[in-house]
Amino acid sequence: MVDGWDIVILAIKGLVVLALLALAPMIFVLAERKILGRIQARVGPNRVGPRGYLQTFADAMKLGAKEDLIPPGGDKLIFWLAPLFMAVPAATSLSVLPIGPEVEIGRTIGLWVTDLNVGVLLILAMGSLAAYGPVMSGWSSNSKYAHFGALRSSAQVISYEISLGLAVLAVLMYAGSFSLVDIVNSQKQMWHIVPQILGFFIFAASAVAETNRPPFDLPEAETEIVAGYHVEYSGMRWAMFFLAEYANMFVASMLVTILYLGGWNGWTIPGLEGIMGVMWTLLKAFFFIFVYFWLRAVLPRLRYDQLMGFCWKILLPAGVLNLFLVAILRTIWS
Amino acid sequence: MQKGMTVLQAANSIGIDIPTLCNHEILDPVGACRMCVVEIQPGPPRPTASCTTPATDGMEVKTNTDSMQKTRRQTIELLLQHHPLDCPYCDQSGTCELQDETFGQNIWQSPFETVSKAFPEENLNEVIMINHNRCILCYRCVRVCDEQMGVHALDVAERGGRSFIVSAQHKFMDCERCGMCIEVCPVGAVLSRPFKHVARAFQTLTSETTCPHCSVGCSLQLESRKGEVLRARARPVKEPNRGILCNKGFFGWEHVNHPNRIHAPMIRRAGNLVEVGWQEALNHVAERFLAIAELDGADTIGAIGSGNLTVEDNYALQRLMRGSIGTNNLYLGRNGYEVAASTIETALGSEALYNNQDQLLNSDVCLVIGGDINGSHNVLSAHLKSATRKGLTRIIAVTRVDSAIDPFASLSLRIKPGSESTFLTALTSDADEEFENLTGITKEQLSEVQKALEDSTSSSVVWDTGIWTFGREKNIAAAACRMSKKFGSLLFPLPDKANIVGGIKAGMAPNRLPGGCSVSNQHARSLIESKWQTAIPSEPGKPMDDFLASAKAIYIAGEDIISSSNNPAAVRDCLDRASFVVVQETFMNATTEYADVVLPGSTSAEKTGHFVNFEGAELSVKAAIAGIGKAREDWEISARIAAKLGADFGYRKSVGLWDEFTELSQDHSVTPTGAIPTINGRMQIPTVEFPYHLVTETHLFTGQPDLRLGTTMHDLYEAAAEVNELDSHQMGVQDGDRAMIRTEHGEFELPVRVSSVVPRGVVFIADHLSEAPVLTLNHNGPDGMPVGVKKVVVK
Amino acid sequence: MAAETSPKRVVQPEISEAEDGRMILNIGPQHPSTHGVLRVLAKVAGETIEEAECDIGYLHRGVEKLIETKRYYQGMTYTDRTDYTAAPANNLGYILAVEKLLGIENEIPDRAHYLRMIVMELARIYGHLIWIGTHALDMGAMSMFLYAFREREKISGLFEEGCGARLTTNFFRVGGVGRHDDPPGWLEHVQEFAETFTVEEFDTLLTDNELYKSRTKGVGIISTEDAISIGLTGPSLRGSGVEWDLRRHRPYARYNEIDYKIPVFTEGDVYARYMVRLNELYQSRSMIAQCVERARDLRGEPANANLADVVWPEIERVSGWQPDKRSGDMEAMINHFKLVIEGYKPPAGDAYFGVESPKGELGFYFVSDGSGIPYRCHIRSPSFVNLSSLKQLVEGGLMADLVACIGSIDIVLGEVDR
Amino acid sequence: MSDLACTWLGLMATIFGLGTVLLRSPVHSALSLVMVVFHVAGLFVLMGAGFLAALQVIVYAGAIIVLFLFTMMLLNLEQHDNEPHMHRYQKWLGFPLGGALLIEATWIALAQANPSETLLGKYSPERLSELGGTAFGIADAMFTSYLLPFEVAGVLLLAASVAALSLARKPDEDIMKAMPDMVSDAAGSMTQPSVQESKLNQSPTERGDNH
Amino acid sequence: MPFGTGIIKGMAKVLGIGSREPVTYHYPENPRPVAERFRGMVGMRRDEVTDLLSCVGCGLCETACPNEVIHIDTSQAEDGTRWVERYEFDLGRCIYCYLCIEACPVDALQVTHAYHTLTPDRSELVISSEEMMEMWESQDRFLFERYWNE
Repeated sequence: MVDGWDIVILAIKGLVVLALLALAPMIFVLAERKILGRIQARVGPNRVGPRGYLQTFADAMKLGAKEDLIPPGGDKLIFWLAPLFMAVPAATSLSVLPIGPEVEIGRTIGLWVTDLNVGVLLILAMGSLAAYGPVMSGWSSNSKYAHFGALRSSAQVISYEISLGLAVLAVLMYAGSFSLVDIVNSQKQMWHIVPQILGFFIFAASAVAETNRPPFDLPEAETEIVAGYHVEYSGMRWAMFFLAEYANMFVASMLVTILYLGGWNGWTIPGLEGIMGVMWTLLKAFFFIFVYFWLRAVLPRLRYDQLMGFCWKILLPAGVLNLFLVAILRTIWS
Repeated sequence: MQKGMTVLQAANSIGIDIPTLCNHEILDPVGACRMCVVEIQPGPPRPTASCTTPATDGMEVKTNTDSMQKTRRQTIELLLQHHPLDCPYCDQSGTCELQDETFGQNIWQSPFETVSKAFPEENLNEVIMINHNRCILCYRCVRVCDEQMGVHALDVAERGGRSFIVSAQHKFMDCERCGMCIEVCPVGAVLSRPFKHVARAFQTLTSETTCPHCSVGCSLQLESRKGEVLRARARPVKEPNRGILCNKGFFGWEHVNHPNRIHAPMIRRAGNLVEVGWQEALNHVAERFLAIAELDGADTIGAIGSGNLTVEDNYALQRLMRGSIGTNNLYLGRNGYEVAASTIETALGSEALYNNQDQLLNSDVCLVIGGDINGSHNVLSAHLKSATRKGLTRIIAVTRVDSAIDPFASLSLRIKPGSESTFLTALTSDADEEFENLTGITKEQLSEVQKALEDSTSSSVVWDTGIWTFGREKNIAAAACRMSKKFGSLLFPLPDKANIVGGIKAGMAPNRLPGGCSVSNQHARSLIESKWQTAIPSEPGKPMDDFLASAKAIYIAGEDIISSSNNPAAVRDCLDRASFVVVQETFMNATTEYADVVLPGSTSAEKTGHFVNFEGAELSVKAAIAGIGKAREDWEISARIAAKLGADFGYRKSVGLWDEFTELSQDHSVTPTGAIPTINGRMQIPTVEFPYHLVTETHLFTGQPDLRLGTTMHDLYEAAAEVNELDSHQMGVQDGDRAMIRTEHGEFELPVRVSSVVPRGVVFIADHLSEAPVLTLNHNGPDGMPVGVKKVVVK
Repeated sequence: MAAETSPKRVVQPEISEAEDGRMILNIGPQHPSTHGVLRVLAKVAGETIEEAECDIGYLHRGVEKLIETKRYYQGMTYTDRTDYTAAPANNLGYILAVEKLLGIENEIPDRAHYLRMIVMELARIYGHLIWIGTHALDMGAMSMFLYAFREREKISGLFEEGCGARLTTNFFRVGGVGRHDDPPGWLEHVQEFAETFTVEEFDTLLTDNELYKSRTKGVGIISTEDAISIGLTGPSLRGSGVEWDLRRHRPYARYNEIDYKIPVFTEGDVYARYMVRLNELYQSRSMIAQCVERARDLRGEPANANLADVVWPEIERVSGWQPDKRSGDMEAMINHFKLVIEGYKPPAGDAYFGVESPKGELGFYFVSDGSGIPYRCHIRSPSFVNLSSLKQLVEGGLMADLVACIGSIDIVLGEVDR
Repeated sequence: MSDLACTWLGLMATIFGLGTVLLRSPVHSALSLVMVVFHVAGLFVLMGAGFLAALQVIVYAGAIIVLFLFTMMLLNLEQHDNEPHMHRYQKWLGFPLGGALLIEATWIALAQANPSETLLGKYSPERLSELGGTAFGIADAMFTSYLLPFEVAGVLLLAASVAALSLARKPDEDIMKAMPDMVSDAAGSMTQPSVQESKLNQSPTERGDNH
Repeated sequence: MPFGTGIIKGMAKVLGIGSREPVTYHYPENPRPVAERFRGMVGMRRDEVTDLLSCVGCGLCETACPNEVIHIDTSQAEDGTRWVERYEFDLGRCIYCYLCIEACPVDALQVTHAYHTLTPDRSELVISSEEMMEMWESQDRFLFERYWNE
């Protein structure tokens, strides 16, 4: 039954998630700027702190100090709510992500906040809720560019949600559970990427699109619609969008790791499974995040019709095909 | 091609450019520099100076052959051999003709070893200096001083390559300071001291305008930079001055940027003038005018314009008064010319009034009567001298003090002040017994003048109307009219201000409409009324003194009516009594002390418009700089007030007013009645108490009071009572003593200066000096008054 | 007094939202991808642009009128600021036009010509690099921008070494190159740049990139006929299949003495224009190498014409000036003075000269009234003409194509508005 | 604890439900509806039906209401403020029908001895854990006992969407003009092949370009 | 080539570039060295003999300047020589074309390599001849240091 320690541990886990929510974007932003800089033959931020490592903290402070502008003519309530609709689902998703195996520290503790038996669904649900933030912010800003961004974003999120779901469905067929921990555990022998390489690519592409990152960053395409749905936001409110984007990136990377790359499964030193597991998970996730940056550095943006066409004409049929193939494989192998 | 042209002139007339250095269009050719060499066939096979060779038929002239080019290049190279490398700080660089020629000849490098001369710079007088190192010995300065100005203050010393320019008098060159030597110098040798190192000639903006200092109306160029008028130049060569200027035109511009200028509108509050914005001031003026017009009637309102303002300014002011307020009380200040002019007009018709300067210079005999026109209208005097020198005319100078035109006059007489009309009358009728006593001229001399006039085919009479302002202007005009009738003489009354003629033409008189028609002329009035869309009163305004006595509101523009009045105390009283006085001025003066509102007007350097000179010629004035501070053009101020009163003139530039003025000016040939007024009043005879005659004239170095505030002009002439040396012994004073100058009406203190130009029995005090308030000496004009001089003993 | 209120003239855009309820999207004047302060009014149906209209003039500084108030040598400083992405190209156009006006084209020494050509081709690379960078950035490929600027910095460095300025060069002088004769080692540095300049990088990153191709191929097509009738010049015209290059067809300087090819592509789409410019980078690189070789052969020869009434004298001869002793040259001093305060005075008449700037035909037209200040100056700016094709390019396309098209015609608003 | 949560969730769901009906701004109404969906999902979770809760959020909140919002935002519904909100007979029908529904529910609740059992039906928690979770329970029910209605519903929905598309494609429909293509894009741009789109297909195949 | 090879080539290339050293200069601690001809702010030579301004106020720079940057007021000194009362150089308007330096007939205006115009106050950009001489002597970091350390 529930005892005091459980609550303490839960609280610690919650705090860890909160810290993660706040820190991960900062680290990622810094990493992105540094990596992009390096790729682009420059050094990136180098002023604040040693070699610029505290740049994002400075930025965060700056954002906190900035004036919070509310555009005239917009819907104030919704304008106010929209960043929350962006940030809360992202944070919620984080809470069900397991970052390591169960470890024994006096008692058995799973390195996750909670292992829901519908964990994958929760993440998908939260992902689909991500459409609200852009729609609400875009509409309430009373700005044409924001409106464009909102329309693009929600269309994109809803569309790619389907291909994402199809890809995940295949994994679920393999794992036979909605629980993320179970899914990881089901990859002890073989990572899901091996039988589902097609699914992996569909999922990866959809994940990039879901998080509105280049080359699918249409909703905030800077050179076309300036900054998209959050063009009118400033200060902390804008920071929440920013935070949510990077949190979503983290969730997506973790999800790729968990669903396809075997989560914490990997070579480990006996006795240190916990640490090695966490290390493996984060390493894999970070690699995927690096791929995010890498893509951003190289690729031109897709055009809007190409984006939608890619989803509906390539990813969706491919997803169905993948599902079909996986179903056959699963049937054969089991 | 005209006969008598030189080769150079002939070439220039058909557009062929021959470079010159010593030649100048206002000077006779001398052939000193050899830049203008040409090859002439048939002729000697050598380069010939084209400036001195007369052009003849069948001449074949080659101007630009290789050998000529080479000669010219060598000439310049030789000139530059000694020339100092002064371009970076020589005031002439940029307008330097030597630079132009060098550049034009494409000379790239000096073939000679250069040797510098090292004469020190030399100050010739207060305003002129000379740098011998830069001199190229073209003698332009010497020639202009001699030929054009008739002063001959410069000369050449030594000979050949060692010659240099010196003052003809002593080390100190006491000349007329006309600055023409500076003007004509092709290089930076003769320099203006006030302008020295002040600005670079190539950075200044030039504007062609007309000189405001006297009624000759010299055309000149003003150079300005960063809103500051820096100097004037006598270019281009144009009528009426033909390329020359006097010291007033050349140096008399420091008043424009004087720190004492009125910079902003002011309203009197609790006894003090307080600076306000334009709108406030204009609203205040308009409201007060309206209120007074309603309460006391428009007849109690009037305006006093000035001969210092342009035609447009005066026109705008009279339109404001006639059109918007409905009064004909318009005056042009103390206006002797108007009296003289109407006398002549009534007697001889209006054609007799405006004669061309050319007619004057080409008339056989030119009688200069009374005042020293060399002082008051120096350029005209220079032209006369020059004409005499060429044998075009003979001058008979009948003046009260010695004048610089005396050496050029065939007959030069000294006349007792105030007796000029007696003298002129005596020319046309027989002289009475008192003649010699009154005038100080013998009957032989009189008949000599008479004979000269009778023998001449054409004759002119020139007199300065500024000096007989109070009452006697009518007498002398009448006498001159008689002369005209008898000898056919042309009359040249010279107004004492630049634009008196224009002011009258603009309608700034109680009985004249714009153009000069009488106010009672129905046709002219209706024409104006239809243009202005308002009714104007048909009754002429009151005489000025009557008006002042009954005035409730006075608008005074550009005229210090207290200082220029013959009875300052009375005017002060009037201004005190008037409930509202607007003064539109450039400087604070005696009148502004009584002003309820002071509006910053502008000097002629800041406005665009027209002057009309003594010939009746319309001369354009162009702004060189924008208004100082908040100062606006005077016409604009009147127009704004009119707009506040509900009648917008609708002009943004003065040219609109000018067009309206020319449109409304009607021909008004006055049929001469032939009635010449009789002369009344005689000159006052000196008594024992007041044994001398007082002569007050415009001196060469004085000008209109508010135009001579600049330091240069001011330093040149210090206020003093000039007396003959013999008289000074009699008075018991010495040069520099302070003396009390007294008449029966008043007195003031002034230093005495012993002068050689003042004849016996005369005390000369220059007009327009604030230190010498001569107008306080007599209600009827101080000129010719018996005066006493008594040494002041300093306790 | 009351300020004169002049009636305000407001130019209203021709298209409005009221007509049919379509949304008008204001793209610019402050927009990341309008290359300055261009404003495009786009009537959009969803993402499709139905109608587009350009609104220019936000960067109008009256350069032509300014030039008409300055002496000829001063006017050139303003040309640096029209097409600021390739300032020396403007300098050259200006200088050549003035030289034609003065009638001294034939007096310019060979070495001056080769130095000018080196700088001109560097400027072409300079201009194309910023084009490639910003165009790719508009497409979302952000690294290209920085790679382009990395290379551009090297050219900036070369400009700095040659004339002292990195961007607004004011490089040449009428009659030659003035004081900007090549400093020691400069030609070697240029050579080094020509050898190490990596066009291949851009080739790899964009030419074969499928996403880039899908964004640019078949987008913003302008046919040969349309291109000619609009008056397109430069790469935009050559992308539509017309071989027209002033360097070849109206040769100036010494362009007819070196080898180069004129890249021409026939598709007329954004990709073709990109390919033209990319290939021109290769060509300019080889031209620079050739010019450097020639300029080296001519070392020791003068780089300025020997014209006392046009070319400023060497400063040493003038500035030997000392207040007391005379060591300078009076003639040089006088020439210097007259040239500074009045400038050279071309004979009355007019002259037009067009050069092939990175963006197309850049022409300067001068009317002289015989004074030291041009009576009239007109700049035939390629950007302005190229911009007039924008309407045709973008109507019917998508929002994203608009960005690609604006980029592809290579406009600089400084030059459009002048 | 769970009673408290249940009360809270129910209360909030009711409040937001009222908000959905009563708020004047349709966007606010739609957002209230989202909140209702959330709270109902919460109630599901309390009942142990996590799968259902997730589906509820994914399907209703994540897709359907987003589309509602979408349409509302695009159509600019503010202008219809002055029009009567209700149908003429709506008010008169609404009260009796609502009353009837209330009575029905009360009747079911009161008529059964063990109402909770009735509401849970045959899938009690024990049964569900036997099956392996609510997902399995639903699957079990859907693909066994309710297969036919499920399939019929699927066919009906398909027909409805086809009908909607064909209606939406009508070119002369006013609403289509005012509404940018975005909506149909959102619904799937495959219905609207454009000139530009065909290029996407070309570029991958056209690899060996002619440059 | 199959679809995606271009993208992959590009991504590989980018990694290659990223492995090289960055080309960034750490301004301002380690600024890029400037060329000898670099056109920085215009300095003024101090006369070696008189230790004063070497400008004679000839106004050629003022005339040659296309942008009205330079303002010179001159007057007469007591001994009658030219005296430069005021020499003002408005860096805020300067376009660094260096026509003034080319125009100076006495070599008074000099090339400096100073290019920092860092100031919170525009009026500080109007520098006097004294400051110009200071700049020429110190050669760099003229307006910059004043504010950088704050």
